[in-house]
Amino acid sequence: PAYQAEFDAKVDAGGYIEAKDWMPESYRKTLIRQISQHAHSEIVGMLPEGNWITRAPTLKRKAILIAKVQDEGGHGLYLYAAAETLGVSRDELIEALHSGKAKYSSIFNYPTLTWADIGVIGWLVDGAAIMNQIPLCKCSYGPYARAMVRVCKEESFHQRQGYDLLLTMMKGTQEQRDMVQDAVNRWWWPSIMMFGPHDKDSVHSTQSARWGIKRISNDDLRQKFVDATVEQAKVLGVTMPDPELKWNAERGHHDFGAIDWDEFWNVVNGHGQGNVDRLAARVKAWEDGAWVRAAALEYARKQAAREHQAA
Amino acid sequence: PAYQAEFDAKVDAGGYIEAKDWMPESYRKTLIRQISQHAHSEIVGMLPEGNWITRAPTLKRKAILIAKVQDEGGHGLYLYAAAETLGVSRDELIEALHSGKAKYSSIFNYPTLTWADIGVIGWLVDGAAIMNQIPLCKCSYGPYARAMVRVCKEESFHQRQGYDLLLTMMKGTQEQRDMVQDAVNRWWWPSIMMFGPHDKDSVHSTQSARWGIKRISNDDLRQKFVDATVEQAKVLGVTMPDPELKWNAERGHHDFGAIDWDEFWNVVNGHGQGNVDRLAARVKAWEDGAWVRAAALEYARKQAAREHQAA
Amino acid sequence: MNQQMNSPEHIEYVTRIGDNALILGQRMSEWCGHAPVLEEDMALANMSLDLIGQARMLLAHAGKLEGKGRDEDQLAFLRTELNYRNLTLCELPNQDFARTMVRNFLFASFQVLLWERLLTSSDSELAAIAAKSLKEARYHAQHAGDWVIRLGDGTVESHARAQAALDYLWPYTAEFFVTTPADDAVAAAAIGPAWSELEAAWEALVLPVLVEATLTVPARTPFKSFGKFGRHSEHLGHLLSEMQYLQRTYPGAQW
Amino acid sequence: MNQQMNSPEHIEYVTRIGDNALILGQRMSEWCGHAPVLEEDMALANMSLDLIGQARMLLAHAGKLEGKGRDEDQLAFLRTELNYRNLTLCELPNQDFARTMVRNFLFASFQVLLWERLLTSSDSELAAIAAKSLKEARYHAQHAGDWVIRLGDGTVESHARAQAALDYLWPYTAEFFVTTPADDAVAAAAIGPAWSELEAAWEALVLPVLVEATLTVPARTPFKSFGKFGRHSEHLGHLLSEMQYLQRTYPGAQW
Repeated sequence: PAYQAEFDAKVDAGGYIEAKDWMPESYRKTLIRQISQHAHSEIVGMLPEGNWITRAPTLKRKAILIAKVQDEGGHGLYLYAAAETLGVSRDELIEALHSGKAKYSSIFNYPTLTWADIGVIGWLVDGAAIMNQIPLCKCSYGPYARAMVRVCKEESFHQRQGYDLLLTMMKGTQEQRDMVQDAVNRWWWPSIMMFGPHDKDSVHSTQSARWGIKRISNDDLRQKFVDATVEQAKVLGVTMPDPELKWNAERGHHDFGAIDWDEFWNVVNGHGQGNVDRLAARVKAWEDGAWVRAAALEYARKQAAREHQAA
Repeated sequence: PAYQAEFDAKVDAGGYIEAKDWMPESYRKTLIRQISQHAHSEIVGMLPEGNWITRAPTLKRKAILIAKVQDEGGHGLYLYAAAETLGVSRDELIEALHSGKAKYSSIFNYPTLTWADIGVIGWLVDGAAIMNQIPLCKCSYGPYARAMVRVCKEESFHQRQGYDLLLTMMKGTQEQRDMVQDAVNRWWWPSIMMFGPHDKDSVHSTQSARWGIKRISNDDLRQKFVDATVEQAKVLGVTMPDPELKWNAERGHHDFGAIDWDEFWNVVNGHGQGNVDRLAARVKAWEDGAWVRAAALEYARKQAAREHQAA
Repeated sequence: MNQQMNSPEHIEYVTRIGDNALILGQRMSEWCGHAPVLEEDMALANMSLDLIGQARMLLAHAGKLEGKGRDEDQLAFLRTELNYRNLTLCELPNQDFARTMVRNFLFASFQVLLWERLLTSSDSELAAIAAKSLKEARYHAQHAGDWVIRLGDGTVESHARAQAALDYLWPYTAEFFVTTPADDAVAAAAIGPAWSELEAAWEALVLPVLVEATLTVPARTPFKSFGKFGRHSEHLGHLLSEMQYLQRTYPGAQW
Repeated sequence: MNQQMNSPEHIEYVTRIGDNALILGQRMSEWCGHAPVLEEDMALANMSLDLIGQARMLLAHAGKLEGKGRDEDQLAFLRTELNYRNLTLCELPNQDFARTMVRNFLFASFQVLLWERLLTSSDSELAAIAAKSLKEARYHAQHAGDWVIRLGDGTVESHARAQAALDYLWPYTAEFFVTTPADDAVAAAAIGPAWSELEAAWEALVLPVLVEATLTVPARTPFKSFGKFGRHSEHLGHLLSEMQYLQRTYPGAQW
């Protein structure tokens, strides 16, 4: 119909669709899935880093870490708000997370085992996230695009802080350097996998590209990330746990080893106790807080009634 | 009547009253109160020391501490069993503890703040307890007397272990010696108060003495404890926090300063958050365990039914 | 800065204010990722950040006053339990959201009054910290006070929890106002008020909110806690074993 | 003792068995004073004592094999998290009594089989430790197995809790039997079995009890934990910060 043509034209011209605009139902659904998954990832992502807040080694690092985790909560908030413009409530989305219906980035199922993990998450995980997210700052859905501009700005800041933490540790004792290398060994492959399946195996990409939700392919983004990160690793003085990783002058890119997709799908599909523990922590927080939310509602109701009576 | 005369004669002759024997109702009540209070003290007393089990500094000390706390649980068990011979159930007694109706030794309301407290509790608190308890090994009620024989033997062992712990710390660093002195400063007066009010203010003593439940007075026991402990403090190299403490050659005993009975009664009467926290911990353990006890009963019922059916 | 400004009492006074912020900031940070709603995750993290920021300024200042070269981290992470000077209230476990919010309200209200008085401290550094921190404390007291009212005047359950929290915490507030030798010296030097001076003003701030929250204020009992004298509850040691872990495990390392 | 007996694989193998006992013993000890009935306070303390006793013998032995002068306490208290070799299962929080008892049952059954095989270890010290520990493990397996049956076949609630515990813990038991290079070397030297050899016997011990307990045994998933390789869960670090506190805070002190 005419609506569809208008929508297509706007998207093709690189314009923004707004909440009040007509949009295809599958576009709406795809966006809700993607935005809420992203929001859930921010919220669940508070847990692995939150695990080290009480043990941060200096007050400055503690403050930086709390601020970072707080920012992630903030990202969750505006992403939920962006999803809500599409006609779904935050409570519905959270319910889908808790029931296991909705997914979140499986990277957050991995445990944070040492303080170096905090730096490596900032450097690699946030680094990979930024690569994934920068194209979304120009995605076709306005509220999402605007949320992503803010998210990306803060993520870059986090990435620099993570890298700075690692630089400090690498200038420290041998034990600290070993800790950093160990963390890189554990997080490198999961970070690489954050870009999702190879393009040939990716389900959603074609339609999403058409809609301007996904402008660059998984493999291209992954390559970009690897190329950028290898240089940073050299400065840092760490080695990636991939003997096949090397510069390919012909391609003008780094080659790297084959990804263990079994591991990827096991983690994505929740065959991991990390997934069980993360969800359990979120559900516990939600259930423990039920009486607080109920109290806030009841107080608001009483207040409204009192004001009504006074009027 | 004849029963009363027989009872009196047996008690006067230093014989033992057994569970099946006739006894005056007030004797039974007094014993239930005293034995259950003692049992409760053992159980609540597991908490302050239990607080350091996970942080014990060596595996040997950890094992000693666990074994000690376990012994206290054991004392609780046979004291409850002794009380049960008087026609009251363990559940009733525990209910009285949890509701605040029954008391326990207020010494266990004080917090254990450093590892030295573990040694000082063994030395001073168990030391005072032993002084109080040795006369009970010959008390007129057989089941109680026999329980106390076992308790006293184990307590002496605990006291030596506590003293040994302190000796090791006193041979250590200045920080360790300071820790011991600080613990002595905090526990000395509460230990002195464990012997209860001065004889002239003691409610229960006269009748209890007549019954052979209380053979030595509070003040005599206290004096004995002070005299013994002062010598041990010298060997250890610590100072009691009492400037008036000194040998009185005329009396053949140590004089000591006035006891702050306000503090004593505040703690005894539960005007302390220590009391609140200890009881809360016991009640929580009991309530958290309700489903376990129910399961054990239900399984036993099912088993009995199955055996009945099979027969 | 004259000689009198570096008295042990002065150092202890500043350390005490810093330790309050440090230990309560640590407790607040435990909520991060576990709050009842996302907005409270943010708010609690924010308050934790404010408190840790205050602790950094105060402990750095205390270290300078002391003049032994100890920086904020050495003071925060390398003392043993008996050397922390925070109020016992600050180290108690968070337990539920009610206890957390009632505590924040009782403590932040106290902080507001303290910072107000410290604006004119003869210790100009402390006065500058007060100027920065007063706004934060006012926000904390407002935020927590709003929740105390909502919980107290909310559902039957939330009222019961808020009342239980108040009953539990109230006895620990007596410690705020216990006189100490350090306070007298500090007050004499116009560095800051003896905390006992703040009691009436604190009650005037706190009681109306508790009344609006339909809560019953417990009677004062003889109970006194002694955290600010270095005699703490059993909770502080556990908090420290976690907080100090990395500094203790890798002595001298830079982070 | 010949040269081969001091191989790194041998040391790692003994350390791993010692760390299992140490870390689970630490977890058990957390129950002390908080169990559902006094008899279980005693029983759990008893098992904790047995395990810590085993840990002492094993770590002392590992230290001797290593030959660097580290004693049981240096090994227990002065390693960092990545150097502990315990099974991940042992470090998981106790949570409720059901999870505690199901874990004890799954682990003690494994220990029974391991000790039986170690009775004939070519490492005579290890064989002696096995002789002492086997009785203890049999008692632990019996005690916990009885509870698993009681809880599984008890009330609706206890059944649900026991099943939830089994569902949660079962994936971690896969790690028991994962092959490791150390195991192969140790088996070749007749020091002890490769743990993968014990899987069938373990299932034969464990499954009948779970069936009697009316519990459903979860299917195996691809999940693997890696504690025995030094890659742990997030729980171990917290356990260590508490356990190591005094040794870390007062380095070199005698206790």
